[in-house]
Amino acid sequence: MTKPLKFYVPEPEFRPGDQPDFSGLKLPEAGAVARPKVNVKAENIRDLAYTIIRVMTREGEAVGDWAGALSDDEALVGLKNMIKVRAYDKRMQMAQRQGKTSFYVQCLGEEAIACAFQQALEKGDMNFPTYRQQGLLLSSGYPVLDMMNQVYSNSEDPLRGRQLPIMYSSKEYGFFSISGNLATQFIQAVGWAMASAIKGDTKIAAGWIGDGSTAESDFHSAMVFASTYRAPVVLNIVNNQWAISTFQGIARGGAATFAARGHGFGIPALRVDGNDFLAVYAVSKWAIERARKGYGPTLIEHVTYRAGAHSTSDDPAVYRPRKESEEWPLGDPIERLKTYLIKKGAWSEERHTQAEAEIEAEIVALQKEAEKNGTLASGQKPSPREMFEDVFKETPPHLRKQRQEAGL
Amino acid sequence: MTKPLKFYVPEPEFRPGDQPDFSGLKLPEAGAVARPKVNVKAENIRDLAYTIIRVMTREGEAVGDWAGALSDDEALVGLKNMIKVRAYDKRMQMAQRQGKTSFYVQCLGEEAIACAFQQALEKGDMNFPTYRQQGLLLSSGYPVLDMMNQVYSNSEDPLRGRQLPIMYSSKEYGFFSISGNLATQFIQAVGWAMASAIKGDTKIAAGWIGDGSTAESDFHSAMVFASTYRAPVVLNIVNNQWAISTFQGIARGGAATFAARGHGFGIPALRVDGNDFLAVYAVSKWAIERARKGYGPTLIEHVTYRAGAHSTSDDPAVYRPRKESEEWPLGDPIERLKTYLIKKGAWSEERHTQAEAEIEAEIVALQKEAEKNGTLASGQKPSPREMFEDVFKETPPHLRKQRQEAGL
Amino acid sequence: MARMTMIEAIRSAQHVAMGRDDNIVVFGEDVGYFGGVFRCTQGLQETYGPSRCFDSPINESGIIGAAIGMAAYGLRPCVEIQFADYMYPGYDQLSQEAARIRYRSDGDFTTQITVRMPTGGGIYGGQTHSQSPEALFAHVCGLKTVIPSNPYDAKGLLAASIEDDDPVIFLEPKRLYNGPFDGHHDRPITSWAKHSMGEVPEDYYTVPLGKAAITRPGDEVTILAYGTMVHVALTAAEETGIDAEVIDLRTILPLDLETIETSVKRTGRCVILHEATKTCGFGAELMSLVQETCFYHLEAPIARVTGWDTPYPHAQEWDYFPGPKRVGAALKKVMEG
Amino acid sequence: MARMTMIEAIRSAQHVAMGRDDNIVVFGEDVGYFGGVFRCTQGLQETYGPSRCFDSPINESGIIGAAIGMAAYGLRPCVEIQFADYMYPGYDQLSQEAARIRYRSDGDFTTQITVRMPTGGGIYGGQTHSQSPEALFAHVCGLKTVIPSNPYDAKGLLAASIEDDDPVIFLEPKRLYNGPFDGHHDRPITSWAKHSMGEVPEDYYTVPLGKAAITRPGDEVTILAYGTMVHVALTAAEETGIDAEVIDLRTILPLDLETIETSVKRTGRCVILHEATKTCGFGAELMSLVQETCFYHLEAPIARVTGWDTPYPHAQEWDYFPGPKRVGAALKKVMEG
Ligand SMILES: Cc1ncc(C[n+]2csc(CCOP(=O)(O)OP(=O)(O)O)c2C)c(N)n1
Ligand SMILES: Cc1ncc(C[n+]2csc(CCOP(=O)(O)OP(=O)(O)O)c2C)c(N)n1
Ligand SMILES: [Mg+2]
Ligand SMILES: [Mg+2]
Repeated sequence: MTKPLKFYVPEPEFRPGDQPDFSGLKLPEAGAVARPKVNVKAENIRDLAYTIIRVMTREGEAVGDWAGALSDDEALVGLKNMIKVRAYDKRMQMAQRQGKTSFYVQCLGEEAIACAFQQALEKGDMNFPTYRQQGLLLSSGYPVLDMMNQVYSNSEDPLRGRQLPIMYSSKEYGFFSISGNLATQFIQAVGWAMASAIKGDTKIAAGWIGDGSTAESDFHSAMVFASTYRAPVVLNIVNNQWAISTFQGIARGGAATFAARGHGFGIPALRVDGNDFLAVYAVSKWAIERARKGYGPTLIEHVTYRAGAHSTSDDPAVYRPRKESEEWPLGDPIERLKTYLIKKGAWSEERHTQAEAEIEAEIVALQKEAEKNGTLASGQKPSPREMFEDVFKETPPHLRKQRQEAGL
Repeated sequence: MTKPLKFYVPEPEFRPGDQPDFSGLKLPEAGAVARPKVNVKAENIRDLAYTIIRVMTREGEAVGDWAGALSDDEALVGLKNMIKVRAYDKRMQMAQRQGKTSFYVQCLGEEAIACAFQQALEKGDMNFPTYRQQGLLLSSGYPVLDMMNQVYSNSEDPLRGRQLPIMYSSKEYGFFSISGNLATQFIQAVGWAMASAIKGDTKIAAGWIGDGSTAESDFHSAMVFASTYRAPVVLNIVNNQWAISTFQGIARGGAATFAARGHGFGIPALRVDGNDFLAVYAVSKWAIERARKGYGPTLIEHVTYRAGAHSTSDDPAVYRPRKESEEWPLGDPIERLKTYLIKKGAWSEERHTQAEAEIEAEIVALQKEAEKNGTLASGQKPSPREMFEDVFKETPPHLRKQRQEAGL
Repeated sequence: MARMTMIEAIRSAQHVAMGRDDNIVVFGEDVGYFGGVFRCTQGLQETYGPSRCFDSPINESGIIGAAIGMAAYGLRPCVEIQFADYMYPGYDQLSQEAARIRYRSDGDFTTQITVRMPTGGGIYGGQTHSQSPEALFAHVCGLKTVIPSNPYDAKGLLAASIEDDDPVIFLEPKRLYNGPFDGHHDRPITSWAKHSMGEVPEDYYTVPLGKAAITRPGDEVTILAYGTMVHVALTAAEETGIDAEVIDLRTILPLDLETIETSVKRTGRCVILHEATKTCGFGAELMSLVQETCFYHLEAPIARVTGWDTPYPHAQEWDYFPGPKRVGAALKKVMEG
Repeated sequence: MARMTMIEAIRSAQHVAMGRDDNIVVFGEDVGYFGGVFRCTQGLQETYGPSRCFDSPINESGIIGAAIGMAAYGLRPCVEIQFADYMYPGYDQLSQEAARIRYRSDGDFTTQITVRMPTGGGIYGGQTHSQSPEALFAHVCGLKTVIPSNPYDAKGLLAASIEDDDPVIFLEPKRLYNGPFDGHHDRPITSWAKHSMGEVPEDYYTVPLGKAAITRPGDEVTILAYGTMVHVALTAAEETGIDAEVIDLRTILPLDLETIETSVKRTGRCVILHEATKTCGFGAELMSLVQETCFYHLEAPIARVTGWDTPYPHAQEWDYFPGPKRVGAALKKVMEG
């Protein structure tokens, strides 16, 4: 007699009430993973999908093949960018709590990923981000004031109030319009990269996706197209362990890692410590160079932890232990880069405290300026007329009629 | 200066006018691949996705671990099933040419796959097939007459003329309704298997997909769900080298094989010589047992060649060398099983010729009978009233009204 | 009898149904341990275990596709799509598979699934958390589509949907989850606790699919509405003082045309409301049906008040939403016509 | 001037366009070496190389998604979906991405793509090779939808679509590929070689989007049709002897309402045709627009003749297809009304 089948549903290790304990998590030592040549064949680095590339030791030393990609000055730029992202998030999160906007999404704990990646890109390259890559925009020099105006949906909102607060868009700064529909951007990134190759350009594209969203079908579309046409694209998975309340095991299933998804497509896949700014930079630079030199796509899994709530709409204490974030072993990306720079003598606690204060003051000043243009709750707003613009290049008769009917 | 990027589009090795030459294709010897235990971990048999499991030697001997799964009597059943499928295809293809139906799809050269697989299944298991798995139905004992009635869309058509000729459906015979929309059935198979596990049943499901269709997004849905819930399902990729006019490299991209797609999901993946009946049976049996014992999903890539046109709507001579099929090194599945059985002394050329004649006669007789019920071109047809049935369980008022309006 | 919000009523419907029939399974994004982003499945996993209520990967095609396979096996899945705006990746499975399998197989395989999804605007959700895609379900034959306007109906209609042997799309107007909404976003929020339709039996009952409700009887004009717009219709009737008959369609397919026809033939006037974009919205079908069946009774052109043919904007949400002012203006115009 | 089938005209449009603008790329399933299952892209790869015309993986979401990315870069992709019935897996990318990117980015990113797909029945294609999903494009704002009825228009409209800076859905009535079709499937097939609209200039020209054509002027009743149904309308007018004005909409969005309004106000009667299922079809929108704009001019109820609300069946194809008999009956009824 055959035994009855059983239904299996993966569960996270810890739920509220449990004492999170990550001592079972095997973390390779910093410097343990060798750096292959950028033209390596995917099949020769399959092991890189099952490890974690790390550069900084606990003591703040940069070790191994992947170290040395950034000068101290460049690392300092990265540190300040991360501080800026965190300060920005803090103020905007607070503004949402104060009712000045409808919705906000932080990237607390994940700052290194977008900031380091953007620093490795060149002008003219194009990101296809999700809602948690504000670090790309903030590191690219995009005006913070414009971001705030959009968060407030005020009269100076560059997207005229049409989009959700955090759904930025800027062609000039290489930041494709964020979509609410998960994963759609991943294949779009591949299409952009194909276009660059078709035109014989030298620009590359970068796609971004969360761990949970890799389950979406457009992840597959992107992998298939990138693989087939060897598109010059870097495909980034930000594995922050959670998709709203759902732990990464539901999307990952029986695979050991998300990076392993690359193997079925012959796409080289690397896993990197996403809280190690130097490692993220080095791996990103490697993949970007690979793409630009015509060796095709790379899949990067950035291993990190979503230290905050999913968005301002949920309370993580309902689905995971309150302390899980603290126990998470990869530490805080800002603290880690700071320790490294101090150890090198390029930075100090005092300068750090001062930098934090300066950046916060700068953000607060900009916020005041932005609020002069209004917030969602009060003051000037984009004209309702804007609602009818840009549905098409030229407003067709039926929309003109509707605009009239609306008295606008 | 960075060099300009180049756009890469994979091309098949041979196009009309070329002399096809497959001597570069590395085929492992029969018996070369070891048979793991059915509860093996996916990560321990990754090599099985990059080889080809073969049982029969060129001389018709069954060798290696995977041999011996079928008795001679069982193999003979398989042989006759394959002969039946080919005879059926031949007659129906001809009927289409004669204008007796609108459309037909052969599985010429691929008969071993569905026939062997069906033989390895148990009553109550459920297939979610594509349009090229008539072998499943024909090997399951489903009445050939019913299939013909459907191909003819005649008065006895079990699907009342609603479906395209070859889109069979039979719950009793474990054959899920074929869809025109590629790949949708793959995730449905996984859902069926999940249900079986939820209910503590012992039945398993099998999904079927073509090489080209693995590019569809529902391939991904199926892999994700199968991986996450360890569903008791066998996921079959029939790699017959072509998707209409498109060679398999367009769907496969930079991956070495389609089977490798399993690795990113921790799903064990095996590649098998799809024209080797004994190998297909042994590998199918292995995967089916694995599923039924609760060890979860398996991905099988059946390597074969589409010897005929895609369907009655295309002429392959326009996009591939006329001789490619003959040059394809895996041979004909019927010939190969016949050679094996003759070598074993269980069969002879004479009995084979006789069996072919008998089966053809049987098919021709059934065809005559079917034609008595009409064909698409002439004779009785399903009532137009049938058009309005089964849209819903009970016909709602608006459809009743439309039926009236149609005078039915 | 208890007081329930629409969320609680939806939860209760699933809870009661699962207790009666263990072929019912619930899955979707975040619906398991967490109980859903709107908390509509809270407690189900705790009561019925993770085999009956579980989290799914974020793949809407996978959710619907797996549900179809389960239904083919014999289960009765009730799945959640987190927002109606996110059903598009599953639209192929819904419109070409779920809706067609009975037909394709001559009734041999069936798709008794319910697909729940929050719909509509009013929570500053922007263009991807505010859509009303009901017309996209009505146009492809083989799907039933239900849209409740209050907790009592929500529970009874959901129970009936789950029991139904055809695929049912169950659209939940998210703006009504916590209270009726009169269409004035700038006025204090009322709660279901104070509304008669917030009284919901804790036990099993059904409200049949395909039957409209006359929410407000009236003589001068017929208003056809569903979901959130039913409440806006009531507000507009009150504010204009026009004696409108408000019909809450409840099920848009199959449609209760009889109730509509009877009413319009009596009033001779008709205004149709929905939040979805205008062109090819379900209002177009309603207007056509009324035109076809009541032409010789009409005393004025039928009017539609709908969302504009633009994406649902964020900051201009209340300029987009067809509120009592626009509905009132249409009522007046139709009365003059 | 050459004689062309609609297939040749479509090929020619792409050929000429690609020669004028090297940002135009063509891809899709089987469109490269083979030239497409209906041969509409034959010769393009040979002329312009595999970087400009190439086979894609079988993934409609991927095809549209990649085209969107390319458009964001600055290219002008013209992609083929093998059958309109197979656009559903790409519907999310079409309706939520292509249609929204200009709006979302305040015009910073644009989606100048053309998506060609064969549409409609009449070739015994069964439920998945016969569909007419135009209403699904018209309902979601941000897409333009074009449906030619003859080779001349097909070439000119396709050229205009490719040049257009918004996403355009280009539906090709497959029953018209090789010849005009009078709606009588049991009569000999005629070819475009014998039809005046089969005369097609080999060089560049455009037919503007958003403009209807009056294919047959008439006084008694206005018939609104597009694609295959234009020819059925002509047959029905001839067979009934009713002096119908046949308007070929050509573009259904943006719609040429002016031409429609002018005609219906003059004739006072209107019959609307399409092959798609009835409920929420584009006919519902047309009927609503005519009702809204011409109410006081109507002498009879507007009528619709459409596909039934069932899947397109295989054997009963000609019972499903709204042929001249049904159209004629509607014409007579509207004349009596
Ligand atoms: C198509 C679609 N389905 C569902 C959602 C709702 N949703 C928004 S964010 C989210 C979780 C995504 O998790 P992950 O990809 O891990 O990204 P993270 O939020 O962790 O950065 C879900 C389910 C959506 N936006 N789009
Ligand atoms: C969603 C969808 N897209 C496109 C098609 C058209 N189509 C039918 S069969 C086919 C090729 C499939 O090739 P493959 O999966 O290799 O199967 P094979 O025909 O070789 O058995 C295509 C593109 C379809 N039926 N459905
Ligand atoms: Mg995440
Ligand atoms: Mg194939």
